[in-house]
Amino acid sequence: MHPADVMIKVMASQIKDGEVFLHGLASPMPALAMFLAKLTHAPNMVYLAVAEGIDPDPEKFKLYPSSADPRHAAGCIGIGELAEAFDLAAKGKVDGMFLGGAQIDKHANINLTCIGSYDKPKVKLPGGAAAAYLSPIVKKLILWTTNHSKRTFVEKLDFKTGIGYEKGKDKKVVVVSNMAVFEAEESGLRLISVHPGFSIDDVLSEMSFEPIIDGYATTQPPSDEEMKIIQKLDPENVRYLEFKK
Amino acid sequence: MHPADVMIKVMASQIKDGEVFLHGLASPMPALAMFLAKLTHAPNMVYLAVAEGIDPDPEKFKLYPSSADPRHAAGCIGIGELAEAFDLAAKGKVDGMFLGGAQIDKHANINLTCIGSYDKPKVKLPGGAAAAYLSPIVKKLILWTTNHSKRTFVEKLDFKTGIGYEKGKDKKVVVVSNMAVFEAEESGLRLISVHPGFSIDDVLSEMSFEPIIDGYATTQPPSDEEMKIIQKLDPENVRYLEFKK
Amino acid sequence: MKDKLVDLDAAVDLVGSGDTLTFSGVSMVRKPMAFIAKLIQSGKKDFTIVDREPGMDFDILIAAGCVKCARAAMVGFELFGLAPNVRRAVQEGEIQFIEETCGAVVNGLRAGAMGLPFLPVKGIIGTDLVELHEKLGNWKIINDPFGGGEIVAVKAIVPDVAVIHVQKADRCGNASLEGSRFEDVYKAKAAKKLIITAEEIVPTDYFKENPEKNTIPYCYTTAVVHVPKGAYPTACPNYYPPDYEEVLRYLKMCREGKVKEYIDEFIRRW
Amino acid sequence: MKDKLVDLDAAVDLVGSGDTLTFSGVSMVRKPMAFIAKLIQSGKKDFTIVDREPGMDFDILIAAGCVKCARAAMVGFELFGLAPNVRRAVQEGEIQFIEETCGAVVNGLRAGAMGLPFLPVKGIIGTDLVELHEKLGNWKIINDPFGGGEIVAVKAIVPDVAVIHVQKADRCGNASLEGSRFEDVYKAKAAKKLIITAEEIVPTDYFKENPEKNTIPYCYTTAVVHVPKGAYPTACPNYYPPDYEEVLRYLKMCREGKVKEYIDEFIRRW
Repeated sequence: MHPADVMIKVMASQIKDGEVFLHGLASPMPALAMFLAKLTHAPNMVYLAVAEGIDPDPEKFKLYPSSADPRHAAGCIGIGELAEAFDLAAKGKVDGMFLGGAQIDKHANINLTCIGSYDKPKVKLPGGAAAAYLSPIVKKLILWTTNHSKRTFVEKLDFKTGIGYEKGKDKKVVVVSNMAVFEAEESGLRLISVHPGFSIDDVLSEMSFEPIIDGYATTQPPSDEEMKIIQKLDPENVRYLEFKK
Repeated sequence: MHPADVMIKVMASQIKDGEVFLHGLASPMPALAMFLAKLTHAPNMVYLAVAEGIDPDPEKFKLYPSSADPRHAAGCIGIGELAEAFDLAAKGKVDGMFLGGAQIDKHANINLTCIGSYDKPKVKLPGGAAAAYLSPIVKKLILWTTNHSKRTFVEKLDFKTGIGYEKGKDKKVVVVSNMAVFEAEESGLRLISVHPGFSIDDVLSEMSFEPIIDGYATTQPPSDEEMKIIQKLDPENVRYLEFKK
Repeated sequence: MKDKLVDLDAAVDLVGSGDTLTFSGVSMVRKPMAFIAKLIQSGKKDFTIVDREPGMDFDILIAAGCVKCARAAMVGFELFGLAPNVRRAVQEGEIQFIEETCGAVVNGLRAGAMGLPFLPVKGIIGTDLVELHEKLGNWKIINDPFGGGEIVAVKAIVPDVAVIHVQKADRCGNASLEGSRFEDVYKAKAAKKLIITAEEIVPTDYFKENPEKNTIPYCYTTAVVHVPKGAYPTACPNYYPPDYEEVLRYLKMCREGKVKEYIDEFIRRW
Repeated sequence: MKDKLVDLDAAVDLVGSGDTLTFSGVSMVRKPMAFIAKLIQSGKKDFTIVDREPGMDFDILIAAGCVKCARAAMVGFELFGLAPNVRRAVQEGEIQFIEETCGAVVNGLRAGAMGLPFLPVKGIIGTDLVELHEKLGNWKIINDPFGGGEIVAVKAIVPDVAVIHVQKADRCGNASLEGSRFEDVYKAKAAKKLIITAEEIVPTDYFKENPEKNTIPYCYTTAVVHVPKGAYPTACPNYYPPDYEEVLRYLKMCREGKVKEYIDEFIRRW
């Protein structure tokens, strides 16, 4: 099974029925996860996205390379400006947001800005998008990376673009990599599960810091039924593109 | 000739072609003045109003007692939320606004709030509407009163709801009463013209302060052509209702 | 999306005595009169009511003794004169009245809708309204942090309940405002609870076919009520104009001391 | 209403070297590519360009050497990878890059649209972006005047020119955005000059019959240009999707050092 599909299932399982979720650009897996949730356990989830269709019709959906592709809004019930999603977030009414992370530290803080210094970057990354704005104000932050490696899971970020764990806040931070699932807590990143096909050694040898390990599960992959849903939404396997880099 | 029609003509003459004008509630004369200007010398005036139709079609217009009557937006080219007009004003892009004044002082400051004290008013007036917000930020303020009297033109306002003359600002303040026209300047209210049918004594004996007098004209009443326009826009003479109180 | 269609009584149950309420519309346009009738009938009271430029909605609620505090930039009946019950209640000290100015109440509602603690607002400084609102804690003169000088900050207005009368809604609470919107979208998004009353209940497909017409999506909505003529005697654009004769009859009865009679009739209308 | 219909060259004349510009759309959707082609051709330069999440518009303008400073929350080609010319120019210190965050750039544009000197914006505090923007004078941490604690104030963004590609406009500058609007209405209202490029020129009656569809009324508009496929290869909703193959061809040519060739072709396209 492709790790994308395992990751999508993990992301979907973070969404509870009735919750408001948002995804931004460059987010094929979050988009599929939101639909998977809506078509299974969370039919009343509110679907907000960068293409600005509120609750697009999954029957009409097909995944394209740009998350803002207007066809992603097909069959929606309204236009929801991204500004409106941000306002909802400011009111504490966006339950969850998905963000990538080029670098992730043990507190689940993220860097999406630059490798090296800001002023003279070795690599200028695409940028944090809504990370700095949304990461402190949503209730569930789901970070993902398709590159589980020491370069991603770093001791120290080159730039702090988004905020992970925050003590005393009603905020859950989950990290989904192509190998494992973590959840941030005060003392660090707790390993929750390892994806089928990977060993604990695979996971640990590719991190620059030690996660908290205190028993962990095997990540639940999508069922056959769920795989059918994912494949129907993404018949051309756009979701795997992210892994080719 | 009814003073309403003279006042409408005076108000219309304040509007230059291409300017952006706004009227609020309880504003039959300003509405007619804006149309009169648009149909004569100011075809490119931008018409904004509390009924939220941008540039309603004068051919489809008929005046009703509430300025917000949805029929007042007939044939408009867009919906302009009043909030949008306020934003335009904040950017300095609303050229003119019409406001009433229960009390007007010699600086053309106005009271629309209360007679007596705010906490224990003798008369609680309808309120200032947009006066406090707009009066300091528009370029032309056109105040009107249908009750030219000592109770209106007062030495001292019971409450300062709106601001008239402001030194050093690009701001013209014109006061149009049922008897005369004034313009505010640093040292007071200058008499510009007296309406046909009224004498200078009529005007002065009904004011609690002395306006500046230094030559004045007779107010130009609407021409026959202009009267036809006014009557076509207001066949039921709603504009005279304001004078019955 | 869940079914949120209820009757007026169930919608009124969402309101508590002492709540801060705001209503759709201005003056004689799109005021949720049916809801207000049932609210009066419920016996709930001590409301704070806030709006830009209300009319009969405020006047009749105050006449019925339901209001503790009213906050608006203007209340009246335009050419038909002052709001008789507002005037009397304020002059007799029966209610507190907070005079707003349009720009400030609009930006206060927009701050509420945007989830911001406050918004700046231009103008106003130099009027007597500033002292009043600073004392009440609604406004504060601050310095523009970018050097533009003094400006009024208006605190976000977050009503407990907004009641918005619309032309069309579906059972789930997607709602379409046609024509003038006033501040109704901001009110809807600022309030903690949102009650939609609608001339027509349309199938959700109406919004799927016209997503741009969904001016208030369901995720804001607490309850939807189907109330044809629910704004009467105020107007509902594309449905009916204001009934000026009826408004004049109300004012006449108020002047004749018969407001209680009018209210009895008004309550029975829906 | 006056006729404001001009050709692309006349619209480009409204822009001056050194201006701050903003463009409609995000990523591969509704970017005013035809205008950008003519802008490159004009030889004007030293632009500051500001947007939420641009893509090829920023990348090709930077490739053409027209840009002094770029300000955005994200620039890239999503699954197709980093923006090659942005990346190179920033890494080589050729341009200044100011990283935004979506909520702040949106509220900065809204402040501009509302005529306010600044807007507050939640979140952000605790990230490394704060120091960067405080130094540049774009943001300042202030205290909520109503006791809510620290909050970021973002200075109004007032571009010299906004270029907004829409589906439909009339000759006078009334414009209709269909489907996703992004921040385009705010950009249009914030800018000192507004250039509309449109897939279709419709008669003004189109707006009289559908006033709700007039998302940008003429009073904001400086000039209108009729440019079918004016957003190509990015999408224009209801007209055409993104041409992913063409975007990939651009990226391939950039990687192969043939960006100048692509630009020559791009300029000749309109």
